[in-house]
Amino acid sequence: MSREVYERLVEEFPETSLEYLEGKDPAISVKADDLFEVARHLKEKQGYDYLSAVTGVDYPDRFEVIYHLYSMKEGPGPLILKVSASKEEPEVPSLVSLWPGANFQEREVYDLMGIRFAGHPDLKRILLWEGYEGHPLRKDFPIEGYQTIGQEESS
Amino acid sequence: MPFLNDLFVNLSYWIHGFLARFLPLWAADLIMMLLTIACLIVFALITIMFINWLERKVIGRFQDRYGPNRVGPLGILQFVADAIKMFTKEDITPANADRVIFNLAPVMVVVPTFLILAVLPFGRGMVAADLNIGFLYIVAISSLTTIAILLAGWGSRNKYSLLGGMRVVAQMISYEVPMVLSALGVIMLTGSLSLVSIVEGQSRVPFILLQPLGFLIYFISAIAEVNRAPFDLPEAESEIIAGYHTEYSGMKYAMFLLAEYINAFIVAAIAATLFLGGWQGPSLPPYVWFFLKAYAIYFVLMWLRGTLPRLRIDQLMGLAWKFLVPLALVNLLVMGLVATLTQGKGLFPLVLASLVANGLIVAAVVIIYAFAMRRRRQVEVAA
Amino acid sequence: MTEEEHIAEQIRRNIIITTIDKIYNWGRRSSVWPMGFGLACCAFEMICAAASRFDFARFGMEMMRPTPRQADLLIVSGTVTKKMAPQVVRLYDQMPEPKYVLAMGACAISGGPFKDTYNVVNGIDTYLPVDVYVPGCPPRPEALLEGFIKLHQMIEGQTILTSPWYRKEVEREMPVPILGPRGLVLPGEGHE
Amino acid sequence: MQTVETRLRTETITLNMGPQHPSTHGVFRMIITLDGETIVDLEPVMGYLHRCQEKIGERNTYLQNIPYTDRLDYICSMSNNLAYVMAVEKLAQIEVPERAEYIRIIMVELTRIVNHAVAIGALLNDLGCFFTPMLYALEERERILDLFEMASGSRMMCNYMRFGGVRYDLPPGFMPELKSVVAALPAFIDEFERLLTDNEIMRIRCQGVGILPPDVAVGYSCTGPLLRASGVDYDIRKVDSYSIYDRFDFDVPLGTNYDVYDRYLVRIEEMRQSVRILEQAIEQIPEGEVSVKLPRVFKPPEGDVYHRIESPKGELGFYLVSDGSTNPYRYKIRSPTFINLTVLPELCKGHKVADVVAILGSIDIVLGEVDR
Amino acid sequence: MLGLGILKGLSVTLRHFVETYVSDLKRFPHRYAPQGRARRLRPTERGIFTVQYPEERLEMFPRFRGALMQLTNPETDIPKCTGCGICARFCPVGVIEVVRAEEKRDGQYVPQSYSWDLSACLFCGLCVESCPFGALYHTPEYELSTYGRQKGELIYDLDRLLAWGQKYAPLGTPPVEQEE
Repeated sequence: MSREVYERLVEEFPETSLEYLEGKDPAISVKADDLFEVARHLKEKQGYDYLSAVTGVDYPDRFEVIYHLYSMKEGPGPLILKVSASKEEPEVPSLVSLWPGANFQEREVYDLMGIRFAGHPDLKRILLWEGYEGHPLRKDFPIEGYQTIGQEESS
Repeated sequence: MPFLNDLFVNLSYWIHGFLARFLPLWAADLIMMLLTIACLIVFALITIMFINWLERKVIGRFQDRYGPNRVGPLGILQFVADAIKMFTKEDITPANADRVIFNLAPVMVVVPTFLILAVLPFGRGMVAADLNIGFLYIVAISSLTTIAILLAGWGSRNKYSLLGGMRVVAQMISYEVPMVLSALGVIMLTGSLSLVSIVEGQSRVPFILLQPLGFLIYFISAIAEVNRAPFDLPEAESEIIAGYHTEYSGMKYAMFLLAEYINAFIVAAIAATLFLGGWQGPSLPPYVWFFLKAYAIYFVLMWLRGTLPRLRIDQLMGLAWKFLVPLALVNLLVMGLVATLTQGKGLFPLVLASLVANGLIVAAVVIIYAFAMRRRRQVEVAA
Repeated sequence: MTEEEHIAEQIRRNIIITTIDKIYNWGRRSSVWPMGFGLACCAFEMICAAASRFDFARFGMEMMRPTPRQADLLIVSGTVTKKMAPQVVRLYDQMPEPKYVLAMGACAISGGPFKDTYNVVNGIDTYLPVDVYVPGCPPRPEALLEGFIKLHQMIEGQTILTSPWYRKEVEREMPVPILGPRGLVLPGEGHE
Repeated sequence: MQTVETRLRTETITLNMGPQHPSTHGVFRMIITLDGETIVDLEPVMGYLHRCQEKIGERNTYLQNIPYTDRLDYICSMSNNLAYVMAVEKLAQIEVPERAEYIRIIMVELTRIVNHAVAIGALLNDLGCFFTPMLYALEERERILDLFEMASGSRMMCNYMRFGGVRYDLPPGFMPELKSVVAALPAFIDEFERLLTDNEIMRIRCQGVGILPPDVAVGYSCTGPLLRASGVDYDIRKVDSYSIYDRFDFDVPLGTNYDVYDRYLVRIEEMRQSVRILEQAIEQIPEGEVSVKLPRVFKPPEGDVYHRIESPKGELGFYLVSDGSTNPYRYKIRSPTFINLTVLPELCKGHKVADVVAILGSIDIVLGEVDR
Repeated sequence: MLGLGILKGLSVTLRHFVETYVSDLKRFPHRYAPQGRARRLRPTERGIFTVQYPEERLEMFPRFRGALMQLTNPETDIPKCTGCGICARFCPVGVIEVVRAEEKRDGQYVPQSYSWDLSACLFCGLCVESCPFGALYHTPEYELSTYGRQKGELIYDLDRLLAWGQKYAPLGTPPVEQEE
């Protein structure tokens, strides 16, 4: 199902470099800067009106943001968009203007993974408190967090 | 068993006679008055102990569980334990609370409750003060609690209490109007405000048979007056934590609890006096009849509390002003008409006429309601 | 005051004290009002303990008061995260004296399954004096009831003479931790 | 419900329905700006129960994660297990025997009934009933929890499902007990309806409150009863027809005027449909194996997979990235209630304080799953 | 119409109210007998649903995951546990610490010390599932509350687990097997 979508996308955006990744759940990898165009096209033209999940993954060489899109009318089969961002300055355009449901999910990915979303209405931490330093889900972050005085005595 | 009937009255005469032997007359009267006051206050404390226990057992039974049954035999001493704990609790006055108002409010809530007890006719001749403006006195005193609860809401400088206080003002004032109007129907039939004469007026037929609609309106607005069951917005636990008594702890909270439960019992007692014929009853002594009827109505109060959800504040107002007040006015008008038409023709035509009148009012309400619903549905379809 | 008189006087005084103690503790034991405050899964087992099958209203604890002012037992039922710890300690401070804390469930006792992670406090006894520990994840409602019975026995063992809350100089106010950049910091040794 | 601009200069107060509030279903906080009793703005604050589940997921092996999924949405632990276990089975291509599939469906549908009964009970608590409907719902839940305890060993945290089936077979006394409980369920649901559906006070409080039109619901990625009450026919059991849901016939209830009352009706109807599924599953359950022998040190192949199921609260999905080792490289939980809450500020504007409580009750959130 | 729905709701609660008294009378002798055997109400039974905990205790199912116990081999009276530590590795929170004794007791390894930290345990049963020697099982014991935690009241050592083993499975067969 996502094969034909990929074909139509390539016709629509000849100059962008789209890639089709095989695997249990086939995905389409998109560059960060033309993600917004592709997403708007998918939403308006191809009827992908439901954004199910926004996930951030911390690979050794890059950050990756994965979007799972579904169309409620046509039916099953997620369309998966994978966008990679650089390790030092992870920045991905925000899709809140297309799907308002992505608001909290993007804030959570920013809060736990540290990937900024350009154009997000109020990009703040959602699960941890404001003054917290560090993004816990990165591989270099220890699971116990940084020890503070209250923490050491008790454990 | 005539002896049992007015046991307490004979007792008071005997004490008065005993005192009059070696005290001047005025001193004996003074002591008698103090004695009745003390007896009323003791009666109030015993009632609250019994009601609190009864309420928790009955609501427990509604929910398929036992109420407190481990404290005394069947949990009787539950409120004694609560009282001991509450009196020995630390008394907190929040730092930024308005100290004077905060501490004054619980006292001001309890005082009117005890004042109303003076006028209730517990049995034949067993009334502390037989005022001839009995019902007016009750209405006047019960509106004092509004100010007291507003003081509590404002004094504790807490947003939730403030909301609770505002709600109490809106609710109690707008529910006094239908309460008084529906009670007027009864007073019109007896011709006097004094509760004792109202009860005597019902010796042949209780007023509930004459004015079932009047009773319904009175009952609904009385529940709202006491912040109970579907109208307990001022201390809505699920919305504004504990409403006006959020900041109160220990003894002060015990006062609020005392006032709340005794107010509920008094409202049930007044409803029994006005509409079910207070202590009128065939064989049992009068005071037993009074308590039977009062606790029957109190059971309905508990029943509503265990079942019904709460109204929203604007629906509450709408119910009072758009539904209860007009209905009470119509009921007053029709009852006045019926009373004058069957002036001297004895009992049977009066009962017949009032039942027919009530039937007509109810039919009118149903027709208007159905018409309004159809009209609303058309508007919705059109929109 | 010879020896015998002193002893006799002590005995007489004790008799008075013990009777007062007995009534005082009986009153407090049989009307412990828990605070309607739940954190996580253990809170749901607490609601089940209040529900019809294991009804703890039988012990006189029916009035689950939502405000800390009218509660005397703080049941810490669930995981105390670092973001929630200041609120829990402030609630404890707002409760009027003779107050008790019952740590319900592995998370409240020692952080449980989420022990040693960046956002969970390793047990509420880092910040609050805990009276009874009820282990389990979540403990069965009956285990919670057994915890209550243990708490009642403990209350019965207390006397007015040695109770800390009537002393003037005993400060039972727990310091409220502050959310620092790395985790919770007690106001005392805030090293930022 | 627009607010009339009055010349009277009124100040708005900000009210803190804080982490400790009787009707926020746990430690969820809403900062509400009030004008009198009407709500001008609402900002949800979460994270008070963030228990680092995803970081722990990366530290644990695949098997050790199963008890942690029970603690996500602690009211329906069986459906959390199912979502995680099916994701790993899709990753490692494990075949599940027939009888295990039927046992799983029976357990998940029982959980759905428990969840909807408790959700309605909690909604009525917030509307003001003095715990009575909640205690009737909990009574029914106790009977179903006895079944879970008989089969899996623990009332709430079942930890019953394994990759390739279930931990052990149903005990001998289970089927007759299940039949009698399922036979008694319709009577319970009818009684619940008699108590609540035509109750005028409940109707006034719930009808026309918190209206969520279909396109806004889809835009805000709402799922579950919240979405179906807005008239969108999207039930993942029908759309993906995962596991053996295609063998049962049940229909998906939809709402007509998208308000809190419709969410209540949709949940009641879904409970009846679950009873229908249970009856069919009890007849068709075959005999046979219930689990597949897996190596003690279980290493799924490399790759990433996303699997979602229709949990009672909405679309619960697990996104796993495996690098071939015993621990998942990335363990992401797509939590339905966390995303359903995005629409809360939109729904509550212009309503009263009492309505916010009703709307939050109708969205039916559980903080273990919201904050993960 | 106005009021009928409320009356229907009220009738439901009244029915519950009356049924509690009916069920009390029907089961009068049993309900208040000192050792009233509380049993789980049949789904169709109505009325009082309460199990009065300290006096009446619900009887646990064989598979109930309560506190842990160590079994001993009835013939040779040696604990079945060999201190291999697989259960410690399978525990997601790491609450079990096992140290294996050097010298074997007549040909079988024996744990020198075994500690189970109750305060952080999940009661998830992964350790019981993973034990290859069938030494570790659950007991129906759930009353474990204590007053203190500092002096190790919540950390159970080997002999306490063995004592429970004797109590709940004297012949070496735990409740789970008895049921099959």
